[in-house]
Order: sequence, then C-alpha cells, then structure tokens
Amino acid sequence: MQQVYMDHGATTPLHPEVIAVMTDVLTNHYGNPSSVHAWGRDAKKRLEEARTSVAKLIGAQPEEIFFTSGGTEADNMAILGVAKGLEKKGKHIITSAIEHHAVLYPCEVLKKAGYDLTILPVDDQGRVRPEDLALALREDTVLVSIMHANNEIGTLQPIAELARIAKERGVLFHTDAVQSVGKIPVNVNELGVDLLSFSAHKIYGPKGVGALYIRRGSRILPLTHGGGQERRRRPGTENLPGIVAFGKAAEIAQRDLTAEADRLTKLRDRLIDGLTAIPEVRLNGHRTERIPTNVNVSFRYIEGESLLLSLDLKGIAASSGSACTSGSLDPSHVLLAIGLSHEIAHGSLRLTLGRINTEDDVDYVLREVPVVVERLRSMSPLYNQ
Amino acid sequence: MQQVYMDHGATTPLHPEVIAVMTDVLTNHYGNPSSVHAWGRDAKKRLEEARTSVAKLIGAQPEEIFFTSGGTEADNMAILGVAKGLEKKGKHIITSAIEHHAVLYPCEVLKKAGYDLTILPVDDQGRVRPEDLALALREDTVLVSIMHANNEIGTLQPIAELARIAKERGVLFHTDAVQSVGKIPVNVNELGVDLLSFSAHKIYGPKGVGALYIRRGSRILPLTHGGGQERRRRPGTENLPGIVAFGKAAEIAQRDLTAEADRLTKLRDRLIDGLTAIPEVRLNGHRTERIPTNVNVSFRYIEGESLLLSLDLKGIAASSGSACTSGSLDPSHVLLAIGLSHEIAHGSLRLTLGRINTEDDVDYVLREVPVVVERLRSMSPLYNQ
Amino acid sequence: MYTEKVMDHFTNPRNVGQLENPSGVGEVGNPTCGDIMRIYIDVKDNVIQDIKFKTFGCGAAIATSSICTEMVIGKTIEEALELTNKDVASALGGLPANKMHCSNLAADALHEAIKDYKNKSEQG
Amino acid sequence: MYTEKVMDHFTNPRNVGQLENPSGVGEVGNPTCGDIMRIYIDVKDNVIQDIKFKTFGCGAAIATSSICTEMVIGKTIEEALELTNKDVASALGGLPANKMHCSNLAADALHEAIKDYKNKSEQG
Ligand SMILES: Cc1ncc(COP(=O)(O)O)c(C=O)c1O
Ligand SMILES: Cc1ncc(COP(=O)(O)O)c(C=O)c1O
Ligand code: FES
Ligand code: FES
Repeated sequence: MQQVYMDHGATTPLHPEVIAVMTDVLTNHYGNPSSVHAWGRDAKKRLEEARTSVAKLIGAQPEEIFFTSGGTEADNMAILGVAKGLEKKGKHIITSAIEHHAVLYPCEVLKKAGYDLTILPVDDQGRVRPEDLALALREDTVLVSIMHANNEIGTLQPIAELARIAKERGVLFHTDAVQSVGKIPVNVNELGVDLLSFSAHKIYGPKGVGALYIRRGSRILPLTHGGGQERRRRPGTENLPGIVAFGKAAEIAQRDLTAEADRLTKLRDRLIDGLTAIPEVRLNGHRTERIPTNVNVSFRYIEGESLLLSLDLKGIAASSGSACTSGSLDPSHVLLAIGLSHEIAHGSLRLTLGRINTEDDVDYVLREVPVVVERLRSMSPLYNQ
Repeated sequence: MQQVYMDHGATTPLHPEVIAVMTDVLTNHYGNPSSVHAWGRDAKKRLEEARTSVAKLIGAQPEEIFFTSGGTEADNMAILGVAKGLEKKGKHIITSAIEHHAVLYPCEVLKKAGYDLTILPVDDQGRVRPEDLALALREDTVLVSIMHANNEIGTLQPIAELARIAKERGVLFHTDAVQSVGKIPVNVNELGVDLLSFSAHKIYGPKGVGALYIRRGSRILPLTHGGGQERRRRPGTENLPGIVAFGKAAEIAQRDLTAEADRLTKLRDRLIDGLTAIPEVRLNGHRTERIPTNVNVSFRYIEGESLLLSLDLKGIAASSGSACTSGSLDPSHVLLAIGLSHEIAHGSLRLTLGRINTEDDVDYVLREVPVVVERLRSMSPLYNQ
Repeated sequence: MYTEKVMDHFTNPRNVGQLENPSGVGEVGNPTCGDIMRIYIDVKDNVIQDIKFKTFGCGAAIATSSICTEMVIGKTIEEALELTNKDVASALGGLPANKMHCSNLAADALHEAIKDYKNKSEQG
Repeated sequence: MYTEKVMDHFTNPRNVGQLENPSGVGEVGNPTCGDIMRIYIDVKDNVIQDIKFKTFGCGAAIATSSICTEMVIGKTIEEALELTNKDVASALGGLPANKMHCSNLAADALHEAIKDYKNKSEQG
C-alpha cells in the first residue's frame, strides 16, 4: 500500500544531511561546551557555529538566539519571562484567539495570577485586524503575542503591521513562528518583532530543540535557574547534537526555501482544488495568505477522528482540528474562532505538505479522500443524500 | 599524544548501542507521539517503552516518570513546581549548602519571592547531618531537596535516613540524583523519596533529555504550559530520539552497573592513592561514601585553571572546583562549604572516571599530574620549597 | 491505540443503515463531545428482529455502535435493556481511557429506541 | 578560548622566578578572583635591566605576567609606567571578555614594584 505522510505540521522527517551531522556529533563530539579542555572547546565551537546558522535563517545576530527544548518552551519563556521582567511596568497582555496552546495557556496562567488578558478575535479567514490591536493597547500593556502562521489553518498574520503598532506604543512584540520559519522568508527586522519562537523538528531538524530570538536589550527573566549556559537565560547542559542538527536544518531551509515554497504551493493548490470539488466542503483559512504547506478543509456530516482513522488505513497520515486528536474533546478553538459550528469544526482535515511529498502523493490523496468521505457520510445520521 | 577523558562528571560519551538506537529513531521513526496515524502510534509505543526502561533503572512505575530537557529542568520543576503546588500549605523550603546551582538558584528565586529558605550545612566530608534536618523542619515546610551524590566531590548523602525524617513530618522529599543514577543502585522506594531528578547525558545517553520521577499523588504544578504531553506536566513535542536513547542508556546502565562500579572503584582508589602521595595535597569529600567515579583533590599553592590548561596540553580532560571553569570567579561553594579556604579551594582538580577509562589512563594521569603540579608550584609566589 | 476488534468493527461495521418502518428509533448526542448516534429497531414477539445504526462520531463510537447492534440482535427487550456501556467496551477488548465515554453512545441510543418502541406500542 | 599567543606564554613563560637582590618588588592580589602575582625588578640607570615574576593564577594571569615582563625589560621606569592592562591584553592578541580582569594583575604588580623601587631609592 502507498504510504503518504502529510502531517508535516505535526513534525517532519529529518533531512538526511541533518541526520549525518547529528550522528557525527553524537559519536565524535561529546564534550560539554562549558568545559575548558579540548573536548569542551570543540563542543563550544560547534555550538556557536550552529547559533550563527540559526540566527541567519531569521536575519538575527547570533547573540540574540537562545536555544530551548522546543517551541513550547520558547513560547513560555517569551510570555512568562517578559511578564516577570516587566512586572513593574504593568500587567496587561494581548494575544489572539487562534494561538497555539503553548501561547494561550501561559497567558491564561498569568490571567489567573492577576494579569489582564485581551484575546483579539480573528476574521473568518483567521486574520487579526490591526485596528483591534491598536484599540487594545494600554499604558500597562507589556507584551503582544500574535503568531506568524497558524498551525491548523495556515493563515499568515500581518505581523509587520501589527508589530509596528505595538512598537509605536513602546510595547514588546512576540511572534510564534514555529509554523512559518523555513517555509516562507522570516526576517526579524523586516517583521519588526522583539521575540520570535521556532522549533527544529518543524524544519527537518530533530525534536527536543528550539530557539527563542530575543532582540538585544529586551527585558526578560529566565524560567529556570542553574548553570550559566545561554548567557544565564536558559541553564542546563546544552543539547549539542540537537543544536548542531538545528543549525544544519536552518542552513538547508535557507538554501532551499524558494524552490520548495514554489513546489509545495503548487501541490497545495492542487489539493485545495481537488478537495473543494467534493460537495459540502469548505476550505478553512485564507486562500492566499497562507503557508505553502497547509490545507485545511471541513467536510459536513462527518467526524474528524473516523476520517483520520480511515485515511490511516489507506496509508495516509493526516491530522484534524477534531477533538479526539489530542485526547481533548473540545473542538478546535481555532476553527471555532473563524466561525465554524461545533459540528462542522468536528469534521476537519488538515493535510500538511513537506519535502518528501510528490505529485503522486497528491494524486493518491485526491483519489482516496472522496471515497472515505462518501463512506463515512453514508454512515452519518446527519446526512441525507 | 595519549588522550584521556576524565571528565565524565561533566558529560559522558554516548554508548555505541545508544548511538545505534538513536540513529534508528532519527532516521526511521519520526512520527509525533500525539498523532493518531501509524507514524504517531509507532512513536508513542517507543516513547512508552523508553519510559518503562527509565522507570526500571530507579525502581519506579512508568507513569511516575516525566521526561524533561535535562537535569536542570527536572530540578527546577521539582522545586518551583512543588512550591507552587503547595503554596497554600506553606512557604518554607530546606536544601543543603552543596547542591548544584540547578537546585540552589531556584530555591533562592523562591526566597526572593517571599519564601523562607533553610540551607543546611555539611560536615568536612560534605555530609548533611540528619539531626540538622530534623531541627529545621517546620509546620510550613513544603519541600526538602538534598542531592544524592555531589557533582564536585562525589560525596553520597544518607538519603534514606533524611527522607524518612521528612516523611515522618509529612514533607515531600526531592533528591537530585544526576550524579548517582547509573553509578550506584538507586531505588526510589528504598530511598523513600517523592521526587528524583536525573539526566541522560551523565549515563552515556544524549544531552538534552532528563527525567523527573514524581511519586504518584505528589502535588506539583508544571513550569510551562501548552499541549497535553507528559500528562500535562511537561508540554511540548516529545524529544523522541533522545528519550528512546535515554531508555537504552538506562537499560545498559542497569545491566552493567555492578561490574562497572567495581572496576571504576578500583581505578578511583588507585588515583586517590597516587595523587595524595604528592606533598601538600588533600582529598576532598568522603573517603568511602562517594560515587565510584569521583576523585577530587586540592593542591596547595596552585590555581585550578592553570592546572586544567596544563593537563589539557597533555591530552588530559579534567575539571576543577575553580572559579575560572564556569566563567564565574567565585571559588566553588561546595569546597567552601566543606571548610576549604578560598586559596586552597582554588587549586582543586576533579577527575571523573567512566566506561572508557582504563588502567593505562590512570597510569598516564599519575605520571603527568605530579609534573604539572611541580611546574606550577615553581611559578607560584605562595610556594617556598 | 485501538484494539484489533475495534478496528475490525470500525472498518467493517455491522448493521449500518436505517429501517424502513422501525418499531422504534433512538437518537442521542454524546454530552462529552457532541457526537451523535441513531438506532433503529424492529421488534416482534418482544424480540429484536433487526437493528440498524447511523453514527456521527469517532472510531470508538462507530465500533461500539456496530458491536452493540450485533450483541442485541435476537435478544428480548428485557435482555437488551440489561446491556451496559461496560459490556460494550469489554466486548471490544477495551477502549483507551479517554475513549470510555464513547461507549455510552451505543447503549444509550439503544435504550432510547426501546423506550420509543414501548411508547408507540402503548399508544397503538 | 585563548589565543595562540596566550598559550605560548602560558606554556613557555618568560622570566619566571625571583631576583636575589631586587631593586623593587611588587605583589598584588586580584580583587575579582583572589589570584596573586609578584614581580621583581632590577633597575640600573633608570632602566629595567632584569625582571622576574611569580604568579598564582589562571592561564591568562600567567600569560599576561610573562608578556608584561618581556614588554618592559630594557625600558625606562617612565616608559614602564605607561604600560596599561590594555596594552598587555592586546599584545596577547586579546583575552576572552570574562578574562579581561586578569590582565590587571601584571601591570598593577609592575607598578607596585616600581613604587617599591622609588621608595627604596628615596630612602637610600
Ligand atoms: C504554532 C506552534 N507553536 C508551538 C508549537 C510547539 O512546539 P514544540 O512541540 O516543538 O514544543 C507548535 C508545534 O506543535 C506549533 O505548531
Ligand atoms: C548534580 C547535578 N545536578 C544537575 C545537573 C544539571 O544537569 P543538566 O546539565 O543535564 O541540566 C548536573 C550536571 O551538570 C549535576 O551534576
Ligand atoms: S469522541 Fe465523541 S464519541 Fe468518541
Ligand atoms: S581568574 Fe584570577 S587572574 Fe584570571
């Protein structure tokens, strides 16, 4: 049976060149970067080379990159760290309704601790309206956190415009760019953001490593305390093999960005056209302001998990905005935020493309999905053909 | 030139079997354990198998193991998480003067936030006196955190006795076992601890992964917030290759524990005997209640960094309790706590043995160290032979 | 995550569909997740002669629907009423912890269908 | 972390030792880390004819001591007094940021030795 992995939004396979450098570090470069001896100096050198590669991918300076254990930690560090660092300035935070839980939940934890939290709504394509942000900013606002590309529906936010509005009011701006980095050009200076999170395993690097970009001079306190690594902002022996692999993945992402974006945009558009030809289906997210890799559609009358299971039985790996996916039972807060009913949000399918996908994969998916949808609809009490 | 790595306390080379499984996961098992499709289920299965192996090494149940990014995060999670979780019970924490900074600093952060902190002293061999703990416990004590084996001087604490005293008073007990796990038998039930931190890269596993053991029913809040991974206690896409490698390292550690402990104890004792034959040298830490891998000696009249540099030039990788090692300039708080003067603490050498060390390595070190010590002493204004 | 039995019933569900002139129909929504199930029964001489279902729900919901219909076909009304969610789940070889609520759908819809049949026969 | 020049001076330090009858001796402790340096000078005709040092300190301390002695030998007292910590550090091709304080030791000890010489010659 054909095997088609179309869940690159969840995680990506490592690029072969990344596996090669990582295995080399695992095998030959085991020193602790804090050690003064030859093994340590070798490790330190590789650490800093990787930092430079990662910085380059987003147009930052190496000393503005702080390695973390992934996107979640980077998001938490940005939000909780800035809140703690600017406690004296104020206790108001602004975010959007469609953030990843790694942003929403720390914001909610701050709310419980007495912060004011403004959650900006989005339009029916999932975009924050700049005028809403302008109205929400206050004297005591310490941080705005709005994601670059949404993980479920792929919609891109007008970050440069939003960040400019925050900057005019002297407020730090964080963006969760876990889903945009490596897929579209991301430059911290063009975007004008002060903090930016990203994660290696979404760009063909390993799981367990990510980074937070912190613009020089931004006030932020660490989440954890210990050794002096990462200039005291993130203690603990550095994950050297992971970080070096991240560096390699960043180099490759930068090198291949345009070619892959073009190729994947074509595949994405073929998928969108093919799937929206099925009756009673809707495309979720913005038609054009979306990352090249994301397709998200809702099929009326059917439920996400059984859709995923059925596709899985055909060798197709996909995901869903549905309840069951993550063990939580609430329908996706993102799909509800763009105005879908619970029932329709329930029947959503996310296909996320990547390096390993081919035209052939798209053909296969476009052949199988209608069959599965038809079968499940025929079992649905909501459907009367 | 001979190359002798004797800094296993800082980090260890990966075991070849660990490299093999890790490379396999990196290459072939890239699914996200939260995904429902075949790739995800495969990842999930491997994740839980690794959890079982890691749990076994310390005599815990798999559901009591929570994977983190390393020892530092595990320590911080234990201390800050229990403090937050038991905020209503009280605000008093007890620790010891010789903890790793990954324990001491979060305690100090709590102190700044209004907690009472008792730092128990140690005797001249680095042991906490159980009667001191008994006296320090209060109605509002929420946590005792005392390390199992010290990272600088290798001294083992009487954890079972200390934990029993805390338990009698209904207080949670955490131990940082980063330096003992894999070197001596560690069993959470025999020790009677409620929380225990450990780290893969100290047991021939990869950097960037560790675990916190949390006894079932212990109240603790997470440090970071996001997805539902690790039963909501530690969100973020799991570092699957690292975790599976940690599982393998745990299996090997358990399998080879007794044989390696015996072999290394002999090497350690030869090193201690040989080095303490040099004039004006002292052994730091307990002579017998110490891990099989640790040697720590202070040479009067010489300074640690120049000692390390000199050994490095001879191909010997070691570390020091000295200021310069970590970029901090204060002499080791551990050596001061066992009563050394600043000046003597400055001239300390830590040699930490491991799997790759041989009799031949010990011979080489015992030949070269006296030469280096003599040379540096001849340059020292403090030394008059 | 699912047992082979669950996957079998999910892939080849028994008794999917609807009955033309059912003796009773029951429809319930799962309060936990909003999923929906409808069961049609045909009762003669107090025995469930035929049964069909339609389910809008997760894999566990479809599998429990399927096995539930198989378990009660040919049973008397009284026997069918004794069927519990747990029976259904264990007939499938168990369900993941976070999926136990899904097994409520089938037994509840069946009980609703029987209630509907009783109402109708009392009226008729 | 250290330049080749630092490692050269660390490995083969110039002018280590002490003088039998020095014109001046200076000893300073580094307030940042507690490390200690002692410098002996032999001055004739206002010129530093010979110089020796002993250092209890890190690699940077030893290397700066060594190069400092090399830099001032044959210089007049006035020239020697102009030597700054920065001169010493840059002669070594730079020092890591957290090691800049180490370069203080050498110049400070030299200045102390010159002061001692001056005191003695005024008295004598
Ligand atoms: C938008 C977004 N933010 C944050 C994360 C969390 O990243 P990680 O799983 O690497 O911690 C993800 C990935 O799931 C994501 O898609
Ligand atoms: C006793 C002790 N605790 C904690 C740590 C921190 O572990 P990691 O560097 O894996 O975060 C170490 C290692 O340096 C240690 O030796
Ligand atoms: S999640 Fe709704 S029935 Fe299973
Ligand atoms: S650290 Fe003391 S002189 Fe360098």
